[in-house]
Order: sequence, then structure tokens, then C-alpha cells
Amino acid sequence: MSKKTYAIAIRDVIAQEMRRDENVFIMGEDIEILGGIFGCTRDLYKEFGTERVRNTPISEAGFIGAGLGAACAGMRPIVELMYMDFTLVAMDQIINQVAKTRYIFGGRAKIPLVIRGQQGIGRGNAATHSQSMETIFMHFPGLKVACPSTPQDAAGLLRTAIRDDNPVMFFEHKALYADKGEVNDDPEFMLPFGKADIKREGTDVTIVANLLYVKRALEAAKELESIGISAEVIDPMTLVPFDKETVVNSVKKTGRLVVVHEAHRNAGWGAEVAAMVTEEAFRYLDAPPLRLGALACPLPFALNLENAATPQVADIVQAARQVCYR
Amino acid sequence: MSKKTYAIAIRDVIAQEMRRDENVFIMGEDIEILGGIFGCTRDLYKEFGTERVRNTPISEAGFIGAGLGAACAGMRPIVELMYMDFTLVAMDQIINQVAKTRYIFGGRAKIPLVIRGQQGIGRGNAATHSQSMETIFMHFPGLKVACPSTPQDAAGLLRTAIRDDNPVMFFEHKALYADKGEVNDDPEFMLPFGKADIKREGTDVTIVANLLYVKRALEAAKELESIGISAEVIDPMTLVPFDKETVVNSVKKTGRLVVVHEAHRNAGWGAEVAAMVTEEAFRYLDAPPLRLGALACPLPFALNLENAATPQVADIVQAARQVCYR
Amino acid sequence: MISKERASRIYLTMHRIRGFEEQVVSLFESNKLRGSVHLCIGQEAIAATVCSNLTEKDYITSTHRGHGHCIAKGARLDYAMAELMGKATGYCKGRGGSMHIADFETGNLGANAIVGGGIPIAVGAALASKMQKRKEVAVSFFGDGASNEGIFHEALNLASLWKVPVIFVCENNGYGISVPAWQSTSVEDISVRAVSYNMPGVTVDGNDVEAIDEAFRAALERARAGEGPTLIECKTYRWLGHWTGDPQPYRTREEIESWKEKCPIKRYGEKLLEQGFTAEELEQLSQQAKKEVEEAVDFALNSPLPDEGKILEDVFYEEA
Amino acid sequence: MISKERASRIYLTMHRIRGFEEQVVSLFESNKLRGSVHLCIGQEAIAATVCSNLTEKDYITSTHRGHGHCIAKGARLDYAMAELMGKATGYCKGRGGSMHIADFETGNLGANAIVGGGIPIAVGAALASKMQKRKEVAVSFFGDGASNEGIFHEALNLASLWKVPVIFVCENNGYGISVPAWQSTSVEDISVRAVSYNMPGVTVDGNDVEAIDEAFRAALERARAGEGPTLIECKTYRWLGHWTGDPQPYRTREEIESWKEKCPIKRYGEKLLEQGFTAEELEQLSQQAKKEVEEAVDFALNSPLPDEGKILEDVFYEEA
Ligand SMILES: Cc1ncc(C[n+]2csc(CCOP(=O)(O)OP(=O)(O)O)c2C)c(N)n1
Ligand SMILES: Cc1ncc(C[n+]2csc(CCOP(=O)(O)OP(=O)(O)O)c2C)c(N)n1
Ligand SMILES: [Mg+2]
Ligand SMILES: [Mg+2]
Repeated sequence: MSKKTYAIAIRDVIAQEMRRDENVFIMGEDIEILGGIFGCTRDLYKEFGTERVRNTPISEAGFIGAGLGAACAGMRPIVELMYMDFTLVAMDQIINQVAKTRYIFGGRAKIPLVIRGQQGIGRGNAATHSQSMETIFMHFPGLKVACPSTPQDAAGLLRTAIRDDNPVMFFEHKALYADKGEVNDDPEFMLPFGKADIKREGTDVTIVANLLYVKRALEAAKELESIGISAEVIDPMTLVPFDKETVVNSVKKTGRLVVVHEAHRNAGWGAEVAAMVTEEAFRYLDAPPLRLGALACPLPFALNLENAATPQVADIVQAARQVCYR
Repeated sequence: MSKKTYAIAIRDVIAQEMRRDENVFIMGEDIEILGGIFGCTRDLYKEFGTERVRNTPISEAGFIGAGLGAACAGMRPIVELMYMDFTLVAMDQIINQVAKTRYIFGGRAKIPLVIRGQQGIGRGNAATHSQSMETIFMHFPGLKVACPSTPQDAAGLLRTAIRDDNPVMFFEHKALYADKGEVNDDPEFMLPFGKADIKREGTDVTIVANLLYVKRALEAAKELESIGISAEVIDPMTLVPFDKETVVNSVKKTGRLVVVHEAHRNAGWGAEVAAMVTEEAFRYLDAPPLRLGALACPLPFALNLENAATPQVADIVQAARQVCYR
Repeated sequence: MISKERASRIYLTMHRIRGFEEQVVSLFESNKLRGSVHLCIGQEAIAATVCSNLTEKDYITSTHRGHGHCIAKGARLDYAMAELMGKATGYCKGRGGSMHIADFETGNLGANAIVGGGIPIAVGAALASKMQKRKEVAVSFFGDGASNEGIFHEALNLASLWKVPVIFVCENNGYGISVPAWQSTSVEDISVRAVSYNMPGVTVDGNDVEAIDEAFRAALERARAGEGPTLIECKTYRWLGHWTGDPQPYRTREEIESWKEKCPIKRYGEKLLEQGFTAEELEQLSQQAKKEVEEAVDFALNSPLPDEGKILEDVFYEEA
Repeated sequence: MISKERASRIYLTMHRIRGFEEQVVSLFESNKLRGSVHLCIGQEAIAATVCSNLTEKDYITSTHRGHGHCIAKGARLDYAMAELMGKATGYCKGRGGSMHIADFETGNLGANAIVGGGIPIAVGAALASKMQKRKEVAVSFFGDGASNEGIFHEALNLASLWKVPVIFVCENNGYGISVPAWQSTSVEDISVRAVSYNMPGVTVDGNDVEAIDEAFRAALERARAGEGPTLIECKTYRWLGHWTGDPQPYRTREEIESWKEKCPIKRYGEKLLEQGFTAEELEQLSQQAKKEVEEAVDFALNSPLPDEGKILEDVFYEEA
């Protein structure tokens, strides 16, 4: 174990995996000498050279397509997107090509491709650079979807992603990069996909959250504790596959569910969780599941508006109280 | 009133609106002499010329962006996408540009732009040409989303869309084009956005469906009637704005909800409806809302697989019976 | 120069493709086959000639009009035909159909129903070959219409920068569905677009086996020598409608007939006779193709439908 | 030829831009301003010269590095500065910030934080002008890096086919963030890419007002005469990091200094002196700019934050 930031945890896993398997390489914008805007590839080109730490032009659709081709032809590419918002310029390559190639061609291809990058609020990047994209990739089948909320999770999930023979959308959060935590340095340390992590046990209400909102949910849980509400905080870790069992079992215990994410609330992945839990644990529910997410407006630039547009700790506390009728 | 197909209903409204307002024009692939793959622009170039019925190159992102620019500069463009699946190659222009321009620039722009085209199963077009895309556009704010299920609805909603000063994603369904029905020919006939249509009244279970699935839900309702279950079938008509009130009131009456769509079930818009209704009408629910949608695999080509991948009438009947415990 | 062995292979391949496509038309018309089917009759020379220079380890990416590429690259006719019919024995287990047919074992990374969608994939395959120091090349086939998609631009720029062994083969048949090239493509020769990527671009008669071959072999040599990509434009024509039943209001019967005069198979057959092939040899090859196609149709017709119970298999690869 | 009136306008505009950008740096460093801010110091000549030829009715689309375009097109400095600070009085009510600033009233259809995103929008505005038989043109500004996005390709092809009055102005500053042009762009002169669209392409010194003006006026004449689009590449350099705090490991101090020698403002000032302007006249213009910028900063600092209660307004236009 060693203490490091979320960004460095990511970088270290990339380095370890590149050492372990020469077919692993990374490409993206500004990842070479600049080491990526957030430092996730800092200095890697020094060890691995600029063939394996490959700067790309600003052609996201092109280099994601190239990643797919390289994966089909025996490499294990990691593609860094500077902002996950830029999946939008490459959406056909991701949804129609990367996600479907294995299935529609009869299961003959393996596609060990990781598409990773950061998203979210926290740096005043405004509407086109602060979005949460993961819901789309949960909706269209063929991609695994990982969302680490801590340095340790980032390390464990990323290694699993790189070694997976399936395409993985790997969502990091810009406001988490500087977070520090203990990280398992074992070059075989992996966290399984499809296994939710109970970040905090509790008995009165289940709070499901991902990425930045795990932290906020934990803060809310602390506040709730002070008023006598015991919150269980669950981080699904991956949205595809989704660990329904852990969430449903928790709600069977608590009888109450709040889902909170930064993705827009409307038709966000929280709706899926709420609907799924309602289906599976209807008789156990003491209150209707509540969902919190970004408002139905593009994310505004001004900080006070950005805060108003996204769930705050107080909103989570409020929602938990509401489902607990307290 | 006159009897016409869904495709001709669409064509006629485009023609009427182009006659009425010379700023209305249409562009897209193969819409001129071919009249569109599905005939929705047949012969229009003869009346309006090839400036206003404008063939485009295969550059969807480019011509959607051009549509946005033209709308900002005083025109009222209709952009036809041959398949709504192709929104994927133009997703940035739609989600980051078209949807956000008005809001992020301080509300100073009006964007009277309609992006229309067909989607869905029914012609063996397989995975990349049979998808249901509407959920994405419900999730990201800034676009209105219309989904007509009959010739009359197509006409009434399309006119509303063309006259709206906001961007509208207008989803047609390939398997509905040949459907015939009575259509109001009044050149002022419009159907309001945000007003759901109760296609059939009932008392035991509420079935919410769009596009092709309205028909299927109505078939299911007939079968259900034969076993003594009275189903209310609601077509939301527009997903944005969404008429929550009509759906919630219906469920308050029936106590039961089934949502069925062709979009993938997982994180599909049905989850939003189920979660929303659970929130608003929890105490009225006699059973957990059920959702039906395409399975979590790309839509396969073989007809038997395509059928297996998508909800059939029997599945709707089965779901309705389940929520009615019968 | 085309060796005798390769010449007869090209000739056979063209007949296979032609025969296959003709059968598809009649199966479609008799409702044995459904979906989006795009036929390449009239364009056979390009796939046949290009692929005669490749091994099974080289890669191709193909298009919605991909039967010819698939066959030329070495696919079995029976599995291909079964795929078009949505049968369990098809290359894709009936999941892909005509627009999404692939045969990874012969290096065909797939038809691509998204216009232009396959171009960057070929660049990536070529990148893998280069990074693994293998000698394989990748070829991307695409149409004239595809050259107006942004992805074309991005992929060619990448290929040039990275100097990967990829060859871009544009099959310019003058139309994208109903839209004539002049209405969609701001240049007459798509090969001039190579200038934008600092790579060689050449336009050849796409119905002339030898012309295609010469241009392609030069590109192949460049690619194998590590000198990077080439753009080859082959001017050709599709004889049939874009889809079965296409009323074709956008072109004249005379235009179609004039191109039938330029039939690439007939033309190459005449060339081969001049070069010493006998009429019997050629007839034998065309008969062989005919027989293979017929067997493929039988195989496909007699194959079972896919098992609905396995519908969720293969969405993801799972360790056995 | 640049008239005296226009010359002093260009000079004033360049000073406004420079002064504005310098204030932004210091506001950022003193935490009065946050977010993604991209400064155009060193590149002022392009926006100033181009826009000196436009009226408020002509359209532009801009980029993430858009303050200069916005100001040159006629935006008020105070509203612009307020927008950068996320104030209610800003052009976008504080919702856009630096990367998403627009002023529809002066024809600025917006900065665009998506590289290349604004290019087709300009084509569409030009199309509207043409269809409505107006004489307005549209100008799209974008960087060298943007010329590798697919959307660049699609937009230029469309513009050429449709012969719309749009002028593509590529500000080639040699880098896309840290990536040097040679690593991302397969041609040295981006203007050669015009060949792919059958339109004129020209490269000029982007720090030379007169060179830019000459090229732009030729393009404008073409556009207004209905002859279609032109691609103009202006070679220039950004003096500062891509973002405030950019360590700039990708270039040398010498390189930066050598470009500072080529300061477009200083250069044009010298030119103007030669042409008969007095030192006092120039000083007065630079003082005027300075004063305006200071007032803008005051205005912005003293403006209120946006009202959170109105956060959902303007997502859609609603009839009053
Ligand atoms: C992104 C995308 N846009 C549109 C289509 C619909 N479409 C299918 S084939 C075709 C024409 C393609 O023209 P070209 O590239 O010249 O190939 P050809 O059909 O002539 O062989 C079009 C527009 C598509 N499949 N994908
Ligand atoms: C689609 C997209 N990809 C990547 C980025 C991140 N990004 C912002 S500016 C920039 C560099 C742009 O380079 P260039 O077009 O040359 O403009 P410059 O910054 O040099 O003015 C990049 C990569 C983006 N904003 N949008
Ligand atoms: Mg073609
Ligand atoms: Mg640049």
C-alpha cells in the first residue's frame, strides 16, 4: 500500500500494465510530453517511448476507431479522451462500432479496448466540458462501464479494465484527481467488475452514488448520523455489469432508497436503479425511491449556478430525511 | 379530414409549411429526386426547387451544424436524417451545439430547427439501423422530443415542431410509414407538445408506450379485455416536455403501470417514467411498475432474433397480467 | 504483372461475386432473404484484384456494399450466403446480415453499415501490424459518398502521420444512393484529396483489372516498405439499384447500359484470351463459380435459424 | 488598401484585445476569475483585421480562444468581462463563461468550446444569408488543430458545394495545446487542404495586418459575388500557455521570445507611423483601449451574480 492521488493511481496502473504486456499502449491528446491535462500519463513517454505513449491529433472519432482496429488486430489500446464530453464527437465509433463489433460479427472478435477520461463539474469548465456521460453507455449494450470514486478503486478497476477482453468505458472525475488515499501497489491488485462496494454500512436508508457523489453521499451520511439516521452508502463501481443484488439486498434491509449522481436526473441511470429496485423489492419499500441529479439545464458556468444545478450534500441529507419521514 | 399514410401525412405538412413560410426548407440525403428513402419528401422538389429541398452529401454532423447556423440566422430548417441511428455521427452537433446554444448564450438565440427521421425495427436493417435513440435526447436538456404513433399525430406534432422556436428531435418509425389513418388537413391543425394522448381508456392497468408500441399496446389491451382486464393506453406524444400529470393521474386510477418501448430496456426512458410515477403515486401502486424494452444486446438481423430481442404483444399482455396479479 | 495463377484467381473471384450477387437478387425477390442488401454487380474487379494481392493475414474493412470484398478476401460462399439469410450457420450466426458481415479468420474486419465507419478501423489494424513489427497491411474499401464523412478525413490524416501500412481504396461509382457525385463531392477526382494528407493519390479505371493491380501493387510496396498510406480511387459503376426495388429516377437507362458495355468480367476475360488463356479454361472457371454459388444457396436454405435462447451470448467475451 | 479610419480601428481593436487579455490574466491570478480561459495575446491581428471588414450583420463563429473575435466583432468589453467572471450582466448571463461567449447582436454566433464545432454553424449562417438573398457573409475562425476534426472536412465540402458566402480563417499558431502541428497535421500549410474542396486556399503571415487584410478582402469579394468560400490560413503564435499555469514543456523560451519580436501590434504601429500616423495618435488609441478595459473590469467586478432562481429559464424559448 502507498498513499497517492487518484491521478497517480491511474498513471501507475497504466505504467505497470504497459510493463507487463507490450501490447498495451496508450494514445490521446497531449499525453506525451505534457503528460495529459491532468497528469495521468506524466513521464510515461520517457519509459515507453512515443510509439506506445502516442499523441494524437484532435480527431476523437478517428483515434477511437483506430483503437478498435488495433484491438481487433491484437493490441490492447487505452484511449484517453481529454474530456469524456468528447465521446459526443466519436459517438458512432463507440456505440455502433466498438460496442457492437463482437456481437454482430458472431462473437468472433475480442476487443480489449479501454476508453478513459475525466468528466464532471468542479473546474468551471461549463456546459460542454462538465457533463456526465455514463448513462448513455449503460443504455446501449456492448460496453462495460466503470466509475471509480477513490484512488484505490481507480487502480483496481483500471487494471481489471485493461485486462478485460471487452471494451470498457472508464469514467474518471476531474474533481477527484487530487484526492489522496491508500492504494494497493501489488501489480496484480484488481477489483472485480459487477461487484458494488458498500462504502458505509447503515440500516435506515440506502444511498447509491458514483464518482464524486460517493464522497458527497458519505458526507451526507455523517450529517444524517448526527440526527439519528443510519445511511448505507453503496458505490456500484461499475454500471455495466450492475450489481443489482447488493443494492436490492440493501434496500430490503433499509426499506428506503436515494440515488444520487451528477448526470442529469431526467432519464439518468438513477432512474434505472430506482425502477429496478422498485421491481425487485417493492414490498420492502417504506417510501418511494428518490433520485437526485443535475437539473434539466446545460451546466452553467457561474459557480453559484453550477452549485444550484447539481445536488449538494444538503440535498442528499434532505432526500434521505424525506424517505425516512424525518 | 382525409385518409392517408403516416409518410404522406408527414410530407403534406412539410409542403404546407413550406408554402406558408418561405424560411422553412428541408435538407437531407436523397430527399430531392428520390423523395427520401421512405417517400417523405416525394415530389417536393418539383414545387419548391432544389434550394429548398436540398440534397446533402453524407455529412450528417456538417449539415446538422449548418441547420443550426441557418436557424440562428433566420431560417427554419428541417433536417432529415435517413435513419435516426445517424444521430450518432452528429451527436456533438446535436447535444453540445443545437441543444445548448440558446441556454448557454444567455437565451438570446431562437433555434427553430427540426431534426427528423425514422428509426426502429421492422425491415431487417439490423444493429446499426434499427436502434431507438430517443432516450438520449430526453436525458440531455435543450431539445424537445416528439414521437408520433399515428398519421394524425405525425401531422399534428410535426406542424407544432416546425412552428416551434426551439429545436425538436422528431422521431418517426419505419414500420409505421405505411399505416393509414384519417388526418386533419386543416393547415393550422396542430397537436400541443407536452400533452399525452390517452389512446384507450381503461381502469385496471396503465400502459405507457410510444411509436410502434402504441399499436402493440392497443393490441395487447384488446387481448387483455378478453380476459377481463381493462387497460388504459397512454401515448406521451412528446418525451420532452413530458406530460407527467396525465400518466400519474392514470396510475392513481388504475394502481398499475407497464411502460413499453422499443428502446433498450436498460436505462431506457421507461425507467424514468416508472421512477417518476413511483415517486408521485407510490401509495396508489398495487404492484411495482414493470418496464419492457429491447434486450441488452445489439439488435440482431435474423427475424426470429429481432423478435426475441424486442417486446411482443404477448409480452405486454403478460406484464399487464403480472401487475394485475392475474 | 499478374501471374497466370493470380489471373485465374481474379477471374474466378469475379465470377463468384457476380454469381453470388445474382443469386441474392433472386432469393430476395422470392422472399428467401430480407433486409438491406446492396449489390456490387459491375464493381467486381476492384475487390477481386485488390484482394488477390493479399493473404488471409492482411486486413480489410468493408462497407454496406460488402459481399464482393468478403468473398474476394477468402470467405466461404456458403457461410456468407447463410449470413445473408440470417441463419445460425452464417459467419455472424445470423446476427449481422448483409450489412454487417465479417470474417475475422480471413482478415475481414467487417462490412460496415455506417458510411465511412470502417476507415479508421483499418488504420488501427495497420497500426497494430506496425507496432507488432508484422508485415501485414490493411485495406479500407469505401465509396465516393463516404469521402464526405468527417471520419474519412480524420482517418487519412492519422494514417499519414503514423505512416501505417494501410491502403485506402475508394470505389467511386458516381453515386451515393440517388445523389450524383457532383452534388455531394466538391472535387471530381477523390484522389486529389490525398494532397490534404501528404500522401500519394491516384485515380484508375475501376473496371480494368490491370490498371487497378498496377496502382495497388505500387501502394502495397510503399506500405510494406514503411512509407505509409496511399489513396486509390477506382472509377466504376453499380449496375443495379441501390436496393432491390430502387426505382432509380436519378439516372437513365442509357447510362446504365453504357456501363454494362464496360463489364469488368467480360473485359478481363477478353484480356486473358489475348494473353493465352483458352476459352475452355475461362468457361471452367465460370462454371466452378456457378457450382459453388449453387451449393452455397443450398447450404444456406437448408441451415437452421439461430437459437433464440442464445440471444444474449457474445455481447461480451467471457472467459470459458 | 486600409483607410485611415479602418487602420486606426484595427489598431484600437488590437489594443483592446491585448489589454483585455492582460487583465484576464491578472484577474485569474488573483482568483477573481475561474474556469477554462484561453488567451489570444500574440494573435490579435487576425481577429482585428478580419472583423474590420465586417458589419454587425455579418456572422462569425469563434473558438475556445475567442475573446479577440468577440471584441473585434463589436462586443462591449464590460459585458464580455462580466461574462468571463460569471456575472448576471455578462453577455450570457454568466452561464457561458470564456469558452462559451456569444453576442448575437453583433453577429457573433458564439465561441465554441468544442474544437471545430463552430465551422458548420458558420456555413449554415452563410446559407441563410444566401437563401434570403442578403449580402451578409459568415466567417469561421478556428485553429490549426481544428483542421484535423472531421467536422472541418464536412463543413468545407458543404460550403463549396453550396457556394455560400463563408470565409474560413484558420489561426495556425503551431500548436494544439502541447501538440506541435507536425505531430497532428499531415501537411505543413493547412491552406493546401482547400484543394480537397475545390476552393481557393491561401497562407499569410498572421501577424501582418496588411497581408491578412489583402487575403481577406479578396475572399470577401469572392463571397459577396456569389463565388463561394475561401480558406485563409494565418500563421501566428500564442505567447502565453494554453491555460494559465501551463508549464509549457513542449516549447522553448527562445521560441516564445522570437515570436514576441514579431508582435503584431508593435509591427502595425510602426507601419502606421510610416504611413503618417503620429505617435500621439497611436498613444491616444492605446490609452483609450486601456481606459475601456479598466472600466470593463470595474463593471464586471461590481456586477451581481446570476440569480439561482432563474436557473431553468431560457432552456427553451417560450412565447411571452
Ligand atoms: C453515416 C451514414 N449515413 C447515411 C447512410 C445511408 N446510406 C447507406 S449507403 C449510402 C450511400 C453511400 O454512398 P457511397 O459511399 O458512394 O457508396 P455506394 O453505396 O455508392 O457503394 C447512404 C447514404 C449510412 N448508412 N450511414
Ligand atoms: C472536440 C474537442 N477535442 C479536444 C478539445 C480539447 N482542446 C481544447 S483547445 C485544444 C487545442 C486546439 O488547438 P487549435 O485548434 O490549434 O487551437 P489553439 O488552441 O491553438 O488556438 C484542445 C485539444 C476540445 N475542446 N474539443
Ligand atoms: Mg457511390
Ligand atoms: Mg493551434
